[in-house]
Amino acid sequence: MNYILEGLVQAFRLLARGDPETFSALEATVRSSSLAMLASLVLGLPLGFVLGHGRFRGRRLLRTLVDTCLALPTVLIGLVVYSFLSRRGPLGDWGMLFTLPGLAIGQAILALPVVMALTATAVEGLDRRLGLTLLTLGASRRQLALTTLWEARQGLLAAAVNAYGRVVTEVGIAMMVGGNIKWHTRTVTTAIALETGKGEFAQGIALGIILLGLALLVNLGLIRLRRGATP
Amino acid sequence: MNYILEGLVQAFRLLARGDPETFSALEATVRSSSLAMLASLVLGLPLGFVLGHGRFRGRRLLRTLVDTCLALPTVLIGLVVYSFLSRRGPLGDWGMLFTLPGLAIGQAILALPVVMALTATAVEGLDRRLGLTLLTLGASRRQLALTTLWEARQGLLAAAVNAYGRVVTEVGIAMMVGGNIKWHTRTVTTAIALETGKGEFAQGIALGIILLGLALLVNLGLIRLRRGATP
Amino acid sequence: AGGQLMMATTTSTDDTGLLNYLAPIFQKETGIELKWTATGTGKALELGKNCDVDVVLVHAPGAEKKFVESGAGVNRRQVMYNDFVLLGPADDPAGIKGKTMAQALASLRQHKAIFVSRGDKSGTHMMELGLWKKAGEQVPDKESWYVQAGQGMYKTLILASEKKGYTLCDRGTFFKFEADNQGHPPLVVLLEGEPELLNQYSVIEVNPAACPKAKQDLAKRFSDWLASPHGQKLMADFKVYGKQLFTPNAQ
Amino acid sequence: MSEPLYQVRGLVHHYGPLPALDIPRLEIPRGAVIGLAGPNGSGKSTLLRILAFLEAPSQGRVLFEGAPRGPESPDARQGITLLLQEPYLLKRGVVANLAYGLKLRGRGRARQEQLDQALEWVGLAPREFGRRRWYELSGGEAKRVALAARLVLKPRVLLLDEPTAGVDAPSAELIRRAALRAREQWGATLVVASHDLTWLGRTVDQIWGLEYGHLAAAPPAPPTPALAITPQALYLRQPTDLGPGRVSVPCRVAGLSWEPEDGRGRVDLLAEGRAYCLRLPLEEVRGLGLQPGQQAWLVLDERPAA
Amino acid sequence: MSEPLYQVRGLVHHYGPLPALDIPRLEIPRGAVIGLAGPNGSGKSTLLRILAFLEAPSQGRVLFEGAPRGPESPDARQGITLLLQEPYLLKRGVVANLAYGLKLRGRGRARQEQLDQALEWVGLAPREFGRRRWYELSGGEAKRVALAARLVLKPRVLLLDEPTAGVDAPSAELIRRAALRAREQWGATLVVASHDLTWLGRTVDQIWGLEYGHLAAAPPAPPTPALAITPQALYLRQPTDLGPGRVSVPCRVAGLSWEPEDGRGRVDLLAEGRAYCLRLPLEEVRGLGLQPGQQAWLVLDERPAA
Ligand SMILES: Nc1ncnc2c1ncn2[C@@H]1O[C@H](COP(=O)(O)OP(=O)(O)OP(=O)(O)O)[C@@H](O)[C@H]1O
Ligand SMILES: Nc1ncnc2c1ncn2[C@@H]1O[C@H](COP(=O)(O)OP(=O)(O)OP(=O)(O)O)[C@@H](O)[C@H]1O
Ligand SMILES: [Mg+2]
Ligand SMILES: [Mg+2]
Repeated sequence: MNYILEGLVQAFRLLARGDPETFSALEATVRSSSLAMLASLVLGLPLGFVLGHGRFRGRRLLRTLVDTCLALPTVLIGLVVYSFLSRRGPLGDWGMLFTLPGLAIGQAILALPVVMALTATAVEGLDRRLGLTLLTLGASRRQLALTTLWEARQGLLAAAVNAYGRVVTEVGIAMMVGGNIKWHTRTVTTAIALETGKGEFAQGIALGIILLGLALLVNLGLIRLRRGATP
Repeated sequence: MNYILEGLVQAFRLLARGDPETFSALEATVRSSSLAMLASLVLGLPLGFVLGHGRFRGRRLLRTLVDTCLALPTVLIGLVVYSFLSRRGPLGDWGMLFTLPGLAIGQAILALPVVMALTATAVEGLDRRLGLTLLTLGASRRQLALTTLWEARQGLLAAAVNAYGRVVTEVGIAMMVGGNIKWHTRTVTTAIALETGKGEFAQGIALGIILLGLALLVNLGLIRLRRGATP
Repeated sequence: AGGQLMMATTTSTDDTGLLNYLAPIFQKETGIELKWTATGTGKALELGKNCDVDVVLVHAPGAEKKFVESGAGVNRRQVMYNDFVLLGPADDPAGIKGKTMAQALASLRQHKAIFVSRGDKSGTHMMELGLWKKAGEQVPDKESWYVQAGQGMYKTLILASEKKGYTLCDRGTFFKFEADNQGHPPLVVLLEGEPELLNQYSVIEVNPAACPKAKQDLAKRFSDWLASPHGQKLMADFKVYGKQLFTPNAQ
Repeated sequence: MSEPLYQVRGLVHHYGPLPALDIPRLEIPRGAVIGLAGPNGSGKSTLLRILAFLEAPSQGRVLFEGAPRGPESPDARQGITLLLQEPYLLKRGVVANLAYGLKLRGRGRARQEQLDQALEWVGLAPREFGRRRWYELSGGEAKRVALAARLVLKPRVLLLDEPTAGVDAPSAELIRRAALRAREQWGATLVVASHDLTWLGRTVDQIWGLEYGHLAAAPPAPPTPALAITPQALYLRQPTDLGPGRVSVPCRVAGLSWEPEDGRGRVDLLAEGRAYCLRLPLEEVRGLGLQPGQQAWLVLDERPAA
Repeated sequence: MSEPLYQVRGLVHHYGPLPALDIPRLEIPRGAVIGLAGPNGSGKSTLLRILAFLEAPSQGRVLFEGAPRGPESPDARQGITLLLQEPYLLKRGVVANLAYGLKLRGRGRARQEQLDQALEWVGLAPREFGRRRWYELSGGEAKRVALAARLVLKPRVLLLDEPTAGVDAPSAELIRRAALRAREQWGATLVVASHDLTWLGRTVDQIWGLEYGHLAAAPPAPPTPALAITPQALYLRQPTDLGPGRVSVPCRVAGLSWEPEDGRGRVDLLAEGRAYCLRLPLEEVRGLGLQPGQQAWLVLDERPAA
C-alpha cells in the first residue's frame, strides 16, 4: 500500500521539478507512439473499412485472422522486427534498430490489427441504409469510404483509443527494438520496467501514474470529437 | 530472419514432442486468462452497458476515465496488485500472490476497461429505436439490458476478443503477480520474455507462435457466434 | 574524438547505477557517448553476435568464453568483480549458517527448504548452477521446494522473502534490499566470502572481422579506459549506500 | 369503472427550447378507440411516447388508472404497448420477434397457433413469413410483423403510430379489423395516429386533431367530434339562428364514396383546410343529392381562441 | 432521342431462393413520370433499387441510355437518385444533409438559396428547419428532408419509394408539385412507388401494377393505361359488340371527388379488386350522373394470361 501513496507523491515531485530523465522518457513515448498511431491509422482505417464493408470471398476468415493478431505478443513482434532490423537482418542497412522510428514500426504492427478489427466492427455496425444512401446521393467509392468512416467515428475513436492504450503501455517491443537506451529510446514503460526490476517500486508506480496522466490528456483532447455524434 | 524460420520449426517440434515446459506454460496461460476473461466480462458487460446506455450526469467524464484506463501499464497494475496481495499488504492473508488466481485478478483489471469501453461503444452504436422497442414490448430493466447486449453481440465479441488479446499477451502482471515460477505460474508470455532475455530468440519466437496458435483456436471457435448477426 | 558507442550489458551494471556513474565521466574524457541496453546476459551476447552492439560488459565466464571462441568477440578483459551471498530467513530452518557451500546445498535438499532460483540463465543463475555442480548435487529442477523464478534479482528476492525461502544474490542488489527494508531485511546473509562466490565481470569487443560496421576503435578505447588505472580507481570509488560494491581487477 | 383510463393534466413537452406538446387536459376512457390526426411535427408521436411512458413529459402529469407511471412500473410496462412510427425488428427471425414479448411476460414458450394467428391478423401467411429473417422483409411486411408482435401480446392499451403508412390497401383493411378486434376481444383501448384520414375515420370512434402540439378540439366529456361529423351538422343552405357557442362554416363536398367493406356510403367535406367526414348508409348518401365540388355548411361548436 | 432512357430485358431477381422480380421487358421513356403500385412485397422497392443500379439483378440486363451501368459509373451515379423507402439521414444537421450530394459533385459550397429552395419545395421552413440536427425531426419531417436532399441535386432520374408515406396531406401535395416541377424544369424522368393510389393517380402519367414481381400490365409502347382510364372506357350499361381483344368488366363507382388543387373532378372505380380512375372537369363528372356504389362497365384490352 505504501508504494502506491509514495508513488503518487513521487509522480508529482518528478513533474514539478521537471525531472529530465522522466521528461526524456515521456518525449520518447510521445514520439514513438505518435508515429506508430499515425502509421496504423493510415493503414488500418482503409483496411478495416474494406474488411467491414466489403463482400468478398474469405472475408470471414480474414476477420478471424485479424482477430487472432490481436493476440500478437509484443515480445514476438519485438523479436520479429528485431530480426529484420538487426545488422544481420535484411533491413540492417537502414540503421533503424535502437531508434524511435524503428520502435514505432513495431508498435504500428501491434496497433494495426486493433485498428483494423475495431474499424471493421464499427463499419459493420452501421445502419444498412447508410451505404445505399451515399450511393444514391452520388458518392464514388472513395467518398463512400470516407463518409462511412466519418459516420462510424464513435467506433473509430474507440479503435484509436484502444490501439493507443496498447502502444503506449507495451514493453516488449520497446525493450527489444528500442533497447531502452537512456536519453534515447527509454520510454516511460521501459523506465517503469527498469525501476521495477531494480526494486524501485514507488518510482515505477510514479512513472505509471505519469503515463496515465498522459493518456488522460490525450483522452480529454478527444472529448470534443465525441460531441455531436450522438443525440 | 533465421530466428523466424528456426522459431517456426521449433514451434512445431515443441508441440509435436509434447514438451512439458511448453504445455505447462500453455496451461497456466489458458487457466489465468480464462479466469480473467470470465471476471472482466461478468463485471464489464453490465458496467459497459450502463456507460453506453445510461443518461446520467458525468457520463462523458466517466467514459473518458475508462478510456484513460485503457492505457494502464501492465507493470503498474502488477505493482498495485502486488501491493495488495503481498504478505505485508492488506490482502496478504489470502495467499494469492504468485498463484494463477492472483494473476487472474491483475489480468481482469487489465481487461475490464477494454470490455467496458468497447461494450459502451457497441451499445451506443445501436439503433436508437431498439431501447424504445424493448420497452414497448414490456421489457424490465434487466431484460432490456440483456437483449440490448445480445443485439450488440458483434460489438461485444470485438470487446471480448480485444480484451483476450491483451490478457493473453501481457507480461508485466504475469511477472509481478504471477512470479513466472516454472511449472506453476510461468505463462507463455513470461516464458517468451525469459527465453528472449537468455538470448534464445528462436525459442522465444516459437513460443510466440504457439500463443498465436492458441488465439487462432479461440477465434475459430468464435466464428459461429459471428454468423447470423449480419445479413 | 566523439561518436557513439553501443554496448549491451547485464541488468546489474545498470541497476546498481554503475554505468550512470561511469558514462558521463567517460564522455567528458574521451568525447565518446556511451549508449547501453541492459538485458539478460544471454541476450546481451546474442546482440553482440548479431553485430547490433559494439561491445558487451557481462558476467558469465563460461558463456563469454564460448562467445570469444565462436569468433563473435575479441579481446575479452576481466575488469572487476563483486561477490554473491547466500540469503535466507533469519531463523535459518535448514541450518546452513557456518557451513561450507557444498554442505549448505546438501542441507537445503535434505530439509526441502524452499530455494528460489533466478532460473533465467543470467550470470547469477549460471553461478548457482555451477555451485550445485561443484557440490556434486543434481540441479533439483522438478522438486517442489526448488522455485525457479525466471525474473530479475530484486523480484527474485521478493519472491524468496514472500515464500520465506533461500536464494543466491549479488551483493549490490542485497544492499539495495537491505536499505529498502530499513536495515531489517526479511532475508539475511547466511553464507558469504567463499572464493567460488566471486562474480567476475568482463568487457568484450565485438569481432570486427565478423561485424565490419562495428566501431571497434571506440570499443577498444572503452575497454582500455575501463582497464586503465584511472578507470579502475573510478570503479573502486563507486559506492552504493555508502559501501564499495565492485572490486577492480584488470590485469 | 367510470374513472378514465388516462388522465392528463397540464402536459407540456419540450425538445430543447422547442415546445412540441402543450395539452392542458385530456382524458381517455377505457375501451375508447381514438384517432390522432395532424400535420407532420404536430406532436402525435411525442404524445404516443408519453402515453406509453417511454418519455417523461417536461411538465405535467399523466395518470394511468389514476396513478402516475414510469417505464419501470409493471402495469404500464406489460399493459401498454406502442407500435413505433418506424418499427424496429430485433436481429432475429420473424417468429422470434413475435415471441419476444411473450417470453418477457414469462408465459413460457409461445404456442405456435398464437404466433400464426397474429401473423394472419396482419395478412402475412405464417407458412411463408414465419421462417424469414428480419432483413428478408419488404417495408410494409416489416411494419406488419412489428404490428403482429404487438397484437400477440393482447395488451390493454394499444398505441399505434401510423400503422398503415407504407402498407397496401387490403392489409390496411386487415389492420383496421385487427385494431377493432382488439377492443372487442379483450377490451383494449386504442390510440392511433395516422395521416390516412379516410382509413382513420373508418377505424376510430373519434379523431382528435393536433396542431403545433395543441389539441385542436378539446376532448373532455362530452366529447365534441372534431372531424367525424353527424348528419345533423351538415346543411345544404347557410343555416341561421344557431344556438349560442355554435358557428356555421362554409364547406365543399370533396368526395362521395362507396365503401366496399361494409357497403356503406361516405361524404368527405373540406372546411377551412380541415377534412370532415360523414358515414351513412349508401341510400342516405344518395338521398342527400350532393355533387362533388358543391358548397355546403357545417355547424360546429365555437372553438376557443388558441 | 427516340431511344428509351431505360431498357430492361429478361430481368429476374432472387433473394436466396425467393424470386422477387421477374420482368421480361420494360422500357421507360425519357421524361416519363411512372407510378408503381402493388401490394407489399410485390417488388417495388427491389425494382427501384435495380433501376438505381444499387443492386445488380440476378439475371437480365438493365440498360441506361443504351448501356449497362453499375454503381460506379459516373453517369448513373450522379444522374440517378433514389429516395429510399425508409430514408436515412447522415448524422449531421439538416443543412449538411442537403449539401452533402452537392459537395460530392464538387460543385463547391452549396449556395444558401439553393438549399432553402429545396426545403421550401417540401414544405419545410428553411429558417426553422435549417438549424435542426438529424434527430430533431418528426418522421414526416425526416422523410421530407431526405426528399429535399434529392431534389436539390436536380437529378436526371428521380426514383421515389413511397415519398408520401407518413407525410401529411398538404405536404403530399407539395411533393406532388415538386415531382412534376422536376420534369418541367430540368426534364427529369420519374418513377414513383406508392400505396396512395389517389395521390399516385394524380401525380403520374401512368401507373404500372406490380404483383408477385410481375408487371401486371405490360407497359411497352403503345402503353395500355392499366389503372388510369379514359372516358371512352366507361359504360353505364353493359356494352356489346366489342372489337377483338377487348373485354368488358363490371365495376362499381367507388367515389366521386372534387380536387381542390386544380378544381377538377374525379371518378374512382373498382373492378376485380383493382382501382381505376378517371379525371375530368368537374362539370363533366356531374354530367355523367353517377352515384357512389353504382354499377358500371369498363372496356379494357384483354390481358394475356400471366
Ligand atoms: N428528439 C427530438 N429532438 C428535438 N426535436 C424533436 C425530437 N423529436 C421530435 N422533435 C420535434 O418535435 C415536434 C413533434 O414531433 P413528433 O414526432 O411528435 O411529430 P408527429 O406529429 O409525430 O409528426 P409526423 O407526422 O411527421 O410523424 C416536431 O417539430 C419535431 O421536429
Ligand atoms: N434482403 C432481402 N432478403 C430476402 N428477401 C427480401 C429482401 N428484401 C426484400 N425481400 C423480399 O422480396 C420481396 C420484394 O420486396 P420489396 O421490398 O421489393 O417489396 P415492395 O414492393 O417494395 O414492398 P412494400 O410495399 O412493403 O415496400 C418481398 O417478398 C420481400 O420479403
Ligand atoms: Mg410521428
Ligand atoms: Mg418497398
